Amino acid sequence: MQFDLTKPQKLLQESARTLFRRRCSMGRVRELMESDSAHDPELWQEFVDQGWTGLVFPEEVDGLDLGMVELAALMEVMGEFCVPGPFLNHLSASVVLNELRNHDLARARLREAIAGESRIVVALHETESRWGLNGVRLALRREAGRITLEGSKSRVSGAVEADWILAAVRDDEELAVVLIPANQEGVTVKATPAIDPTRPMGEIHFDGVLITEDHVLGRGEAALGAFTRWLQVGTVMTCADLVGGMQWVLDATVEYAKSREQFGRPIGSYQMIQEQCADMLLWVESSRSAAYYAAWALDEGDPDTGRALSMAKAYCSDAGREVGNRGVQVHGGIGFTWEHDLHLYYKRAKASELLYGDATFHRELLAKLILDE
Amino acid sequence: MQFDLTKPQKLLQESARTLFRRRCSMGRVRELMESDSAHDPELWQEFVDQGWTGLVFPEEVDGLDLGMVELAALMEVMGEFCVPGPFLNHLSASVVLNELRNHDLARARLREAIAGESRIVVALHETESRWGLNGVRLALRREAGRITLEGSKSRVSGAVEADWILAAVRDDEELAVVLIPANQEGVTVKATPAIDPTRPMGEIHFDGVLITEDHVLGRGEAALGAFTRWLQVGTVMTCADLVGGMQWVLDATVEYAKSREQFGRPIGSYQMIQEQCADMLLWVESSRSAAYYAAWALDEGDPDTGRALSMAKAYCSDAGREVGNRGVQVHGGIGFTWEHDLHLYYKRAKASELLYGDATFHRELLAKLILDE
Amino acid sequence: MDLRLTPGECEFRDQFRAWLSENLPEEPKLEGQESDPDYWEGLRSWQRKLSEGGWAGVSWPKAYGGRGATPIEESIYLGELAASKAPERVGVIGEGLVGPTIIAAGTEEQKSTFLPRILDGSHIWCQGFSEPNSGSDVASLSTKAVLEGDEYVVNGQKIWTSFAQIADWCLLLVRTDFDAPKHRGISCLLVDMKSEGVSVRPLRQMSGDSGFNEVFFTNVRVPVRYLLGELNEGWKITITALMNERANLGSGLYMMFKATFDELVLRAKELTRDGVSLAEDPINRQKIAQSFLELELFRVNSNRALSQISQNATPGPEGSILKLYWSEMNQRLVKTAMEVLGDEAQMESFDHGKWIYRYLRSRGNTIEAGTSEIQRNIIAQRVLGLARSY
Amino acid sequence: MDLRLTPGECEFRDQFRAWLSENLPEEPKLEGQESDPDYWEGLRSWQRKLSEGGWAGVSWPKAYGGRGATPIEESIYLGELAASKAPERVGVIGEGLVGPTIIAAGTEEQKSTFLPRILDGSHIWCQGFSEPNSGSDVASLSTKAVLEGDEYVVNGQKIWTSFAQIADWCLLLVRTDFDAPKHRGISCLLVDMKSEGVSVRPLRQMSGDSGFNEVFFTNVRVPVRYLLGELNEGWKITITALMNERANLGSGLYMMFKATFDELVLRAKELTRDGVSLAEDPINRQKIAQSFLELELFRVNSNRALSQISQNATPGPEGSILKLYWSEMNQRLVKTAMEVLGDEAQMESFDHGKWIYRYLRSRGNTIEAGTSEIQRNIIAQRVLGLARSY
Repeated sequence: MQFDLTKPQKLLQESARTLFRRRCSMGRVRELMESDSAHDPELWQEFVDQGWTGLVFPEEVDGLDLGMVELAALMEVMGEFCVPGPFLNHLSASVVLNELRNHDLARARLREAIAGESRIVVALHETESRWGLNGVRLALRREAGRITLEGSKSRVSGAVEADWILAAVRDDEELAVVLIPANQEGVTVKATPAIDPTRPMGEIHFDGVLITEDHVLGRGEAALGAFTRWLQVGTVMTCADLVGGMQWVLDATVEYAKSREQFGRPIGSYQMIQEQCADMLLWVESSRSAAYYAAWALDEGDPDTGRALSMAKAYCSDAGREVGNRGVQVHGGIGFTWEHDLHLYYKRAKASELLYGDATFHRELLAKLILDE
Repeated sequence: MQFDLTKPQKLLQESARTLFRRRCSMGRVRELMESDSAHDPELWQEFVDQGWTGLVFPEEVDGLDLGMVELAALMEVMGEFCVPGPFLNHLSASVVLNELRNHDLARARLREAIAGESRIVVALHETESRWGLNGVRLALRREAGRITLEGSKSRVSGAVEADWILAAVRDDEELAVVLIPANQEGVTVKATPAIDPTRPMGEIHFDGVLITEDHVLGRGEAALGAFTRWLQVGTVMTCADLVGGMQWVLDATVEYAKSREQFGRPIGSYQMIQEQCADMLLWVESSRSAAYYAAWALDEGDPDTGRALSMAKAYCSDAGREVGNRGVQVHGGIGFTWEHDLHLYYKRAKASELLYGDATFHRELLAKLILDE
Repeated sequence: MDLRLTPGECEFRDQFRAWLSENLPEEPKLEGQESDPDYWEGLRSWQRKLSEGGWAGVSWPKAYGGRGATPIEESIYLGELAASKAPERVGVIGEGLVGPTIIAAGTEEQKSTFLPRILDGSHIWCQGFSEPNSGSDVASLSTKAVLEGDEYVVNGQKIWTSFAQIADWCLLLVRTDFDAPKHRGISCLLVDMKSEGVSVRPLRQMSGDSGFNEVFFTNVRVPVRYLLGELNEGWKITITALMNERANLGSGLYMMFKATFDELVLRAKELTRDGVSLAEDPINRQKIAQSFLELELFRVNSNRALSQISQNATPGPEGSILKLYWSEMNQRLVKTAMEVLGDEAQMESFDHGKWIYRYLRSRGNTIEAGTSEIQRNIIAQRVLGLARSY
Repeated sequence: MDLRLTPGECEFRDQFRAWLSENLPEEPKLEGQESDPDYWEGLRSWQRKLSEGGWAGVSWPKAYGGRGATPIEESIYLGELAASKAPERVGVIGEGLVGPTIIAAGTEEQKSTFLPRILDGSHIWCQGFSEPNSGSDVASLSTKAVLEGDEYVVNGQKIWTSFAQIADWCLLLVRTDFDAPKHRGISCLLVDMKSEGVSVRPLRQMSGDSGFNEVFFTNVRVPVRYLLGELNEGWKITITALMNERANLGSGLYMMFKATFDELVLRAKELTRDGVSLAEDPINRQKIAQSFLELELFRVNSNRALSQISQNATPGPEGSILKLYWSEMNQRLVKTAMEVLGDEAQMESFDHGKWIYRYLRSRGNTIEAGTSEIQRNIIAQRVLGLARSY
């Protein structure tokens, strides 16, 4: 049993840190988050050059064929630097294509996605639906030999500037994956600003959009399998991103507690501050354990994968919020200012809390596994 | 607006304290709690002499005709001294008789109860039923002109040594109150020890017990009204008892934190200890506000009574437990010993947490009032 | 114990209600457009209106233009203001803090100069206490004032100063004795914000808006007649004022939190998830009920504290208990709202981003006006009598 | 990263499992009847059996009769013991604390005298560290030892001493230099519990049982050859031993908590309220799921810590993080159990009062073996590098 990252995994993290130190300073993050998509084409090209867009995909589609642990390791660093833009959603969406890569169109789009030529997004959510696939009601209309789509998807993280949309729809009651070019007639993508400006949300409207049969990449079991894998990979990525963010908050907070003096000594020497920092450490380290355990289990196809994923997401969601709360509290007034970078991490953690299902959602999934079998 | 206790209310508390200091030392509490009923006939007689058994009942039945605030004030002191025995249950059971006092038998029993000649208990709970009146399934059997009762009531606080049982039963689907002498043929009362030895529980079996028509004191609306009042008064009494207990725990803890030294100074000078004590104070004082507000509202027939009661019970239940937890923690090892009196309060609070419904139960009652109207 | 209002308190409430119903501005709640001068002019005119109606400085003695209201009446006043969604009182620092301090420690000249102008809204005040390096440890402040002739020359920086961007005057704590123990070398100056050398910089918060400011003092000259109280006695004067202020927040705050709660209930009843109302979800119901009981208990706790303060003329550390209670309660309330309302609550377009704002803003609750750590210290030491922590 | 057991670790586990399946006593888990001498004899004979099979002191070096197991293997060992519901190891203090300390600091005579007898269960050990006035501040201990000829004369009192009522020997911390700073005047003695002047009094806990003892030492004479390590170096010796011990608890504890959790699930599925299964109640489901994830995360956290310890020979403060985690986790777990199971769980007759016992016993978790306050201090100062608090 060996829990540490391997040397290559650590190298992957180090090269990511080097890149972000150079190309993704907090100043740059702040610039990017003012835009609708928070997307930086040059930074994106660096990701592509590093092979990250193909990190977990097979060599046959020019991927690096690495595993979930490597992906988590990379996402942890993205979390540390609060890297803006659609990488998380692009990569998890690529997973859908990869699952369906026997379909020629899917494979072609996957290659493009890996090569950085296009950006992909999964559109699942509809108004007032939960995470999970049960809330999908948007349906293909088949009439007189034509297939059309009419309706909306909302809260699509990474929607703005996506080139391809993978919409979760019903096709004659069955779940289906439909590939739609974002620039097709009848498709409108609107930025819908939300709490986290580093990973902006959008709304997608389909106004009588024409679908050709071969753009229905999969349905039934195949669609279910592809979207389930998307949820799983997205969950791991979100947890790892949260871990990196929490680590940044902890480090910044401890640093501040050491240097800030009140009543003649560093505030970090007060027990009420020490207590908060100690709890933060406990949460960060436990979140890290949970996130990597989930990554490892998913990679291994471990029978505990479902539990490991829900455990990680439920725990990291709560811990991310609480670490942020303590971080702001220990920083006092300065941690409450726009100037300080803390709030960027704080907001991102709050958004991640809901991404791929919140703690309550995942606890109920766990309850099903524990109590209903 | 005036929140303080009046002078007579404070005097009532002081005379109770004087009595308990004299007659109900912790040594005596420990002796009593070794018995099945924790009942002290001599102490009981003092209660009667003080008029406490008739505290809230009208003068026409020889009561003192005082209000819920006085009752709460008295119960707070009972909580402070961890007074053992069936007073809470006897008095709240007497409320049922009082509500039904137009019925001759009820009035007669009420007079006896106030005069201290007999002890009364309400038997509501059945196996695996919740608090509240919906779980009553035990039913009168009417056959060939005879009324009989067959079945059990469990978790009846104060059952042992009760002289009269007020059983909640179904009579042809309607809720009914039946008065049953504890020594009647076919009635068996068994002590069922539980976490709190100061207010022991019992189980009552009815084995073909014959019921005469006039022992059915009320049914339908009348029964519902009487039991509802019983729940309300019991809730106020339990909350006030919790407040008194919490206050004792807080006082003992602060006292200990001042005198116990570690690392060369009183542990109360450490912030981690100060924090726990400060939170305890917050909970105790908020519980006191909540308990007296509920008492006052019930007395006034305030339209907010239902909310005030559930608010008080939900809050005091949680606070009682948490104050106990911090109390033990600050005391350290010594607070974990049998010798120290802390655990008596700790266990009583844990039992009170469930009495008349736990926090979850009362939150759902609140939700009904807030969300379903 | 009687939790009903007394006939006198009822009359007070009814009078104010009647006045409000006739005098409330058409636009009931001015939205915070801080860059718009009209916004501030609106607030000043509201302050004037209150004053003209005799509804400014209600707790001040009648001799100074107040109404001599009891703490309970003051609480009723604040509750009615909040319930009627009246505009913010731009004179709140003048009325709640500066005025009472001048009444207690000011010269006759100071009283006659400042008190009427506080009431009629012509002087808006801010308070200059916190500094970048003196947060919880306010008494370590380093803004200094040196006597030159009949003027103090002030240099230094203040932070977290509400209303500074429009204030006319500032109640400023400065160090005047550099050798004395830190609490003994502080004085209190009344500073004209239009003086040369005063500059104000808005401080943007994580919630995106600018509720606070930084204020810089560079060789600002303050006539000695604007020294408030004795030289080097500034700490004692202001600490008393601060404690007075803290205790007075009850009803107004309650109404604010209640508005949040009521909106949460409204939205929870409207919104669905996969076809089920949020208000029908048993887990949401538990959370909402818990928020409700904590909120109502805040009201009861506040009333109880007011009732105690009414008996003992000087407020004690009850203020710390209430502050600790409401700050953490509000954080739990908005956390619950964010959890119950879920994705919607995180959208800027939903209720104009109000939930995001409330959520972020609430993090400041346990920091501003004395951190929770400081409140717990005060409770442990001043109420429970535990030894000083170090 | 590979969370599977290595082939070597699998082999270790399989070997022990095979041995257990053949050697486990018929009566799988002896119930704690501490007044019954047979109970203790049973435990001693189990210890002998483990030793004969080569399954005592598994982490000790082979040279001293151990098996040289890695931390992960030791954790596997403890997990298998717990999973098989094997009897308590009466020699746990000897194996886990005393033996390693003697190996590190003992004389050859001490090693040859004590080590084999620890392994074969003929010497049961207890540890005499805490005193009534020295709880968290162990180094302030006042039990003293004065040299008279070639014997130390010991006077004082220890508390919270597990196994003292049947122990043969005690690893005792005493003060031998009364002028030195408190950590520098402490020595470590190996004391025969049958010596004249040693008396033991069981300490009843709030849960009703007596897991701990008080031990009184009155003019107890200890030969100088039973001084362990250098004179006045006792603190350093034992603190190292304690840290070693703390880190080793993972798997055994996990299995214990898991047993609680599994029983909770079982009962929740069986019991109903007004006809509805407790396991179907959405609020119970949330609570149970939360307990589950915290429990499983404890296992993952433990494994990760073991994996780290395996790389850095000396365990660091990971032990404090784990201790803090499991102690508070177990308190939440039993709190959840009490809430979910409700009235039943409060009855002595339900599951033989096991839930009451667990609930009350859990309060000790955040006090024993270093309070949560101390653990947080250690984490803040030794892991995060914050300044010493005072």
